Amino acid sequence: MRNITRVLIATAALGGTLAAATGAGLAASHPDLKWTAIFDSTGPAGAYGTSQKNALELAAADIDAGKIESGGQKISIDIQDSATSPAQVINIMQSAFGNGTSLIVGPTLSSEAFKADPLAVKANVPVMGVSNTANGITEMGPCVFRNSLSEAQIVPDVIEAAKKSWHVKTAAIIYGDDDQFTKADYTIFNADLPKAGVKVVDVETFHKGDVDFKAQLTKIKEAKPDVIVYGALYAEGAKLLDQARQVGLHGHEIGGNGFNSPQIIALAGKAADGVIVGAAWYAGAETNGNAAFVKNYTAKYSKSPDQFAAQAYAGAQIAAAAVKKSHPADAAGMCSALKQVGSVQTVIGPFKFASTRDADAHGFVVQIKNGTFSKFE
Amino acid sequence: MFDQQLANGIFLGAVYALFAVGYTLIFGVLDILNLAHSAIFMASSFVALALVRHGVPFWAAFLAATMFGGALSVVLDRVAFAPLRARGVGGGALGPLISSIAFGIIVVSVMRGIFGPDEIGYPSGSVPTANLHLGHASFTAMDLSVLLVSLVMMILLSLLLKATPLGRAIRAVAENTKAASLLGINVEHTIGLTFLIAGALGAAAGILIGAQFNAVGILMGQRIELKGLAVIILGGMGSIPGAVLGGFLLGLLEVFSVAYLSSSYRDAIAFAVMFLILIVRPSGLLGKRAGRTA
Amino acid sequence: MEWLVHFYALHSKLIDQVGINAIFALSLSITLQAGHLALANAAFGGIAAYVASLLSIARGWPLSVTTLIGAAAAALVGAAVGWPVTRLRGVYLAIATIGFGEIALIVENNLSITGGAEGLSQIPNQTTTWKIYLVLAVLAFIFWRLRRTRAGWAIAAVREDEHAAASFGIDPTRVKFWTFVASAAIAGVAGSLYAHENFFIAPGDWGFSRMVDILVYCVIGGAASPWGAMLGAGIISLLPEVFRFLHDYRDIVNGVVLLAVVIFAPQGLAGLWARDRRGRKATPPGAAEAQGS
Amino acid sequence: MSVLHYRDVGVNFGGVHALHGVSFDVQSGHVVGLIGPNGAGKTTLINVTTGVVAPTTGSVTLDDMPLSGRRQYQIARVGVARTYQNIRLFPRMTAIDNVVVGATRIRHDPDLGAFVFLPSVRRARIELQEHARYLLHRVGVPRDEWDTVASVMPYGSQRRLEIARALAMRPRVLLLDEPAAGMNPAETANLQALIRSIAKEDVAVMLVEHDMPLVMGTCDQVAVLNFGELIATGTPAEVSRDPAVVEAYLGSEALP
Repeated sequence: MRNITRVLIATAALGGTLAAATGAGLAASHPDLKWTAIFDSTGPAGAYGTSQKNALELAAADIDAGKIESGGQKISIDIQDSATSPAQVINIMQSAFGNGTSLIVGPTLSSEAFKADPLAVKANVPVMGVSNTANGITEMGPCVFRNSLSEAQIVPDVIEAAKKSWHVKTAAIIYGDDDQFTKADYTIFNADLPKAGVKVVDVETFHKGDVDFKAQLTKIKEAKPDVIVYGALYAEGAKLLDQARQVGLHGHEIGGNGFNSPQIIALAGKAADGVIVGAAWYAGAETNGNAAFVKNYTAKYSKSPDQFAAQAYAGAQIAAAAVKKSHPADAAGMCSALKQVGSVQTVIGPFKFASTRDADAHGFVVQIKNGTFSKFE
Repeated sequence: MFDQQLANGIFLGAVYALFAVGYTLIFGVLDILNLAHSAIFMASSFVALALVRHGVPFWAAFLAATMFGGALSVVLDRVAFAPLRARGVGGGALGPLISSIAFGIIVVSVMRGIFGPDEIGYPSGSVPTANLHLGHASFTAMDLSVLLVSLVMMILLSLLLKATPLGRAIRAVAENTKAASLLGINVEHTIGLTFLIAGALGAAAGILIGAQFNAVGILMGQRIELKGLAVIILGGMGSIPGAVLGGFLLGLLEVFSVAYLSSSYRDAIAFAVMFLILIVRPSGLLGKRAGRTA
Repeated sequence: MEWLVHFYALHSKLIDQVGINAIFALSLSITLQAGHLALANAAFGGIAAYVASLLSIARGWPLSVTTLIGAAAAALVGAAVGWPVTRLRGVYLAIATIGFGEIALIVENNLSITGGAEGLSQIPNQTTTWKIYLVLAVLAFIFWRLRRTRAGWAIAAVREDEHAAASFGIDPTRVKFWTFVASAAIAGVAGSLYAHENFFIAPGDWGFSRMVDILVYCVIGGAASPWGAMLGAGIISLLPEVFRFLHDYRDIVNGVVLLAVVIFAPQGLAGLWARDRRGRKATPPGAAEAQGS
Repeated sequence: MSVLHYRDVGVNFGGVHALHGVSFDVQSGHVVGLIGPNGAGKTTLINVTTGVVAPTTGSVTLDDMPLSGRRQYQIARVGVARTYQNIRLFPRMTAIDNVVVGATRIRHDPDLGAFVFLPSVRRARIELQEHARYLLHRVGVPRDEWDTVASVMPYGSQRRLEIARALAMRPRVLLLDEPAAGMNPAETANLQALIRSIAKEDVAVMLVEHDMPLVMGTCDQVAVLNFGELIATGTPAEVSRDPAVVEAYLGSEALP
């Protein structure tokens, strides 16, 4: 008898806590349009999610103030932290469907998008990915959009630039084999370099969070490549650049998408000079409204924006433009509005969606020179 | 090429040894796997960086932050371990492991609140990073200082444990807390001091490694923690010289596995060695206590 | 009734997560009941998830078949790893299993068949809420009746005192080995259900931080009781949602709650019912917690 | 009828001779006392018999089946039960559960039956509980302590519970390691009656004890160990007059 009562008590407690959870989700306000943004502002991807959250808060304020036109239609953006946990992304998304959300912005990581976006597809709510670069994101459903350029769209231009200016024949690649961003860098560079007639002479790997790369860099030094390609995010990237100098490597260097962050200059300092990076945006880009965006962001958050912030802000600009043009009233309306938004001037440059709802835009090839990113000639 | 890799291996080994010394001390004395050690390692690194940013010279900031680490470690003991000890939940049990994880989560969360989620570096010029050369191998002044500090730490700590009354008290508590208290040793006081020392060691490691790689971030501790586990197993749980020996061996093993095998299995080899040592010789190279029978 | 339908529509995924986490917690509970701390459940979940997902993508077999094969694969690896590992004691066993988990992670990252860090997508979404809670009910029933069997008594005796148990004809190594293999199989079932719930898996889903979550479910609920494990999984899975209004400061709450439970309710929440030990019949052996040797 | 044979049993731990050339028998139905000063090797002999320690020389056999070299649980399964000098009960289990665990190996109810609510399983369980209560009553554990957790039971009851747990195995050989430690004379008298009654059930009992009156009053035979060597065997009367024993125990001047 004792155990049966124990089972009842256990399930009752579960039920009780579930009820409490819904209390938090049901408070809904009734603006014209309600968007939900899902970013990882805590946990391992906290650095990127925080930039996105900051940028979207700025965009929400700019929409209310009319700096980003939305045709007078009020838009409230509920920004939630998913703590680098796919389970939380899913839970936020599902509660959002319940309170009239007409657009999901995010999530930060492609691995989270692959798990959560199918729910939005089933609920017919459009998703705007602002940092998902993996292949296959937009194929998940007719209303899954993204404004983040995938590596495949940027890398060929970078390789072209490197061949034209540096006449490189051989290359070595070092990348993090346990992170989706950096693994994607490797897969694409390893495919495109030979196509451009550049022979890959050595490939080395490391793991997220490693602090010492001298062993790999010494091995690369032995292979004497004309250029070194780093598939790394800013934290490991800065240490790689620093230790490359220590080990006596002074050749040409190319950084993957993860290098496009002011943090890498702050951390690596002089060691970062000369590196060229394929980027969807950089602080110095003379794109429409970019200077104001950089100034406002730096003023509000006391650090300069990175690519994650720029793409999140641009995502809001594109969605607001769609609202201004078609005045959608619900999720379905929002989806068709995004499909017909046409070309939009954003901080990451003139933007329009390709037929596959990926970004049909060009990236920039930039070089780190005395402490800032500038166009690579 | 060989002597550059050898240098890489030795300096990496010093990093592992420095982290492992504090880690193994707590395990050796209290038979507790202290998963909050990495949080103290990280928090002290941030404190040192904050001091340097306010103009405090590096080595002064180093001493102050090491004291902070020691103090935080005593707080850890009071909050997470002492209540369990009071209720007789001894070492080797689940409680202390979880309470150390909980304390670690709290420290990481507070640090993120104060310093933000990004990795931040030392202002240029505040840390000695001159490039030095010895034969074909090149390394930085910080590499050298990490090596020297870890060796000095080992010698000092071994001396302290062997030759001072506090050291004898710590070793008595390590052998048997009940017996130690019968011999008139104030066990709680000794444990408190042990945490102070282990915390200071962890702090020193955090500050130096943060400066050496010019990267202080809230996740820096978690990543070296699992590697530290491999080191203290290799060297022998609870043995200070073992932790240093284990650190250098693992550093060399990793570097040469990259140099002569493939870098993608660098970490796998470290954990495979740990796995084998546990199966074949749980007491590690210098550890006294084998997988103690009940 | 309408409220329930609305509630389910809003929170079906959360309910599924609680169920899957409870199965993971049960997989850890069985080894804790035998008194040893094995920390490889997340890794075994990953192995089974990959085996089951690759099968259902390539062959399209039903969930029940792929899950069983996945769990069998995890159990097989569990046996291979378990043979040397269950001879170790206390923290050494825990660290050996952590080491195994890291190695499994690295292999998954480097195999091409698993898609490495970029993960495995398009996994057929076959897991449904009733399937999860059916598995959970079956496991709960097995755990509940297990205590009546000789195996149940043997497991409890080995947790209490290995040597004393041996002097009554119970082979402690065999008990620890088979509970380790059983826990690998149960974790495998949970892993396969997770994969078919989330369309996509990546090595990162099965790392050490996932293992710590599972450990926390058991400790919060009650280290060695199946009811505790399920309750702990429920509460910890809901915590981030309940405290969502705290936004970025939620993990301070997680840390504080965890610390409070470990210190003030060492037997975990489920243990609170068996709080008064003197004179009152303690709950059956399975419920005595594993802390303190 | 079964006999426990010790043939030239020797154990050395790295040069230290804990036991050397020990040979004697323990017949079922008889109580053999094993006495000797502290450190004489009494507990080591029990550990050798139960497989905790492997003998360096000689052998221990039960009837014709060798015990030395087999694992602890295998020896237990052939019917060798023991109690511990420092109590090793299952601390968080109740008294009854401790005894039920003792009987784990000898029960024959089908394990899988429990999953299908077979009535036979239920009957077996009730029968087992009854048997446990009978044993607790027999060893004299007070009724109100039957449901308490072993770790909080009074010392005397814990000692008796250990014996009840060992009896639950229906052993052929029972090794008692200082069961009377800390007992008052009245309790010791009860213990003596209990040991006699156990032996009568065709069990070979070996009693390791310091309480001379208990040993002399209970044992059919007595074996005396000193520094790991057997210095005398025989009836209690013979042994108590043996000069070697008196000297070993009381020092030479005490010789009458």
